[in-house]
Amino acid sequence: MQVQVLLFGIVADLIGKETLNFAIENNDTVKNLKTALRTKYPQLKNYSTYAVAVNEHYAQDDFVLKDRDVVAIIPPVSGG
Amino acid sequence: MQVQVLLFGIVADLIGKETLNFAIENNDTVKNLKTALRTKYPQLKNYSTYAVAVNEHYAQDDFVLKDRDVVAIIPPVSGG
Amino acid sequence: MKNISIKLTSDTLSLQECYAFVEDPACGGIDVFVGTVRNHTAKKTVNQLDFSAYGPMALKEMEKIARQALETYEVHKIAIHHAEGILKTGDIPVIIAVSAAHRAAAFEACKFAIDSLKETVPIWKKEYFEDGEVWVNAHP
Amino acid sequence: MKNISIKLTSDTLSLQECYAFVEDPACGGIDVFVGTVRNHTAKKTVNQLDFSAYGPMALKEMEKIARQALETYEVHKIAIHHAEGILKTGDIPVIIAVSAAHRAAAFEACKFAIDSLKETVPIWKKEYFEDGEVWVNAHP
Repeated sequence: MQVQVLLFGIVADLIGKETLNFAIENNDTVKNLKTALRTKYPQLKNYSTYAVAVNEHYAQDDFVLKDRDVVAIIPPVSGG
Repeated sequence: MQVQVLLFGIVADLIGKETLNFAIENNDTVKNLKTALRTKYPQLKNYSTYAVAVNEHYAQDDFVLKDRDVVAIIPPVSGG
Repeated sequence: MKNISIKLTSDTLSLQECYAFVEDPACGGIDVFVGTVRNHTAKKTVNQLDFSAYGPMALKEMEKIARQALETYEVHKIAIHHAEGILKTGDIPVIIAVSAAHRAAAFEACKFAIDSLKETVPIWKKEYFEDGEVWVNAHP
Repeated sequence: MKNISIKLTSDTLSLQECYAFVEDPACGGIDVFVGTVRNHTAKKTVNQLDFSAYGPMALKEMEKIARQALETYEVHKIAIHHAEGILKTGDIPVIIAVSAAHRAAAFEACKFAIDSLKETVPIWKKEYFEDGEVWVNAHP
């Protein structure tokens, strides 16, 4: 399975990209994905305060991902 | 001594005038003036919820009037 | 006072004018309250309102409220504009605009100003219905 | 939804447009919050801000806030407009306008909407100083 990962704000800067394609296992959760991202991009290790949205809705750590989900990494927002 | 009395809103309607010249005694207070007004204009008898301003500042019942003071009868305001 | 704009006028009030007055490079938020004439009150249809004021005192009281807002809250500038005369549905009797570095103060000061205005500023409105007219608040 | 106006745009936001959208014959009060770009933050001079958004989700979250405001408070209409791209001092990143029969609800709903927007809507700003740039809130 594969998900698309969208990066914003400081996380996009840290990783140097705005989108990634990321392979996941069946029944992988948001939490698994976060761990995998931290492993692949060590520059995220000191940065764990981001939220995650799946298909444009906020999702908790236990949310189970499906193939082709669009996962957005949402650093603390600062609109307004 | 004499004061000018300005009438607004419902009080102007009840009395049928917008200004009055009113004779007062030395050391008359706002309270004395209110009593005198009620005596002269019985239509005010059931209407006692107004505030009073002297020379464009709110004044309490014990405020002592001077000759030529401008006294405004201020029914409950409804601006805004 | 250059941080305060007070107006009592029979001209149409301008949202843009109030906004432009309070806008300031140091401010991060502006709260604007606009009073508008409703087409009904309680159960009756309102055709128009007539606002009358004790002009000189109304201006003093509005200025007093503005000064108090600047003293009490962390705000930069405040505009309090009020209309006189006949207004119809959708017309604007009052605009209050407040600028501040941070939004909480702008909200609080704006609310304080309109609440105070409705308590102390000597302005009265008469509501005209199909079948008559009444001074608002006259018998509270 | 005809009681809700949501916008995320790189055009200049319009106070008059937001006001006109929420204005309604049944409303007696309109509260408008306008965010403005300050010329400084903490101790530094800000030259410009760059707002970026996760557009489709930002629109959904703004709409969610608007619906929640209409459900929670006695308000008629709400507009939430946000700007994208480079803004300079005095420019307007956000306008929120709310109309209601009574003013207290308008104030509360407007405050709720801007507070919520700053918590949940995926929009980020980068501040540019003389000597560098920083993502605001990035390390809360």
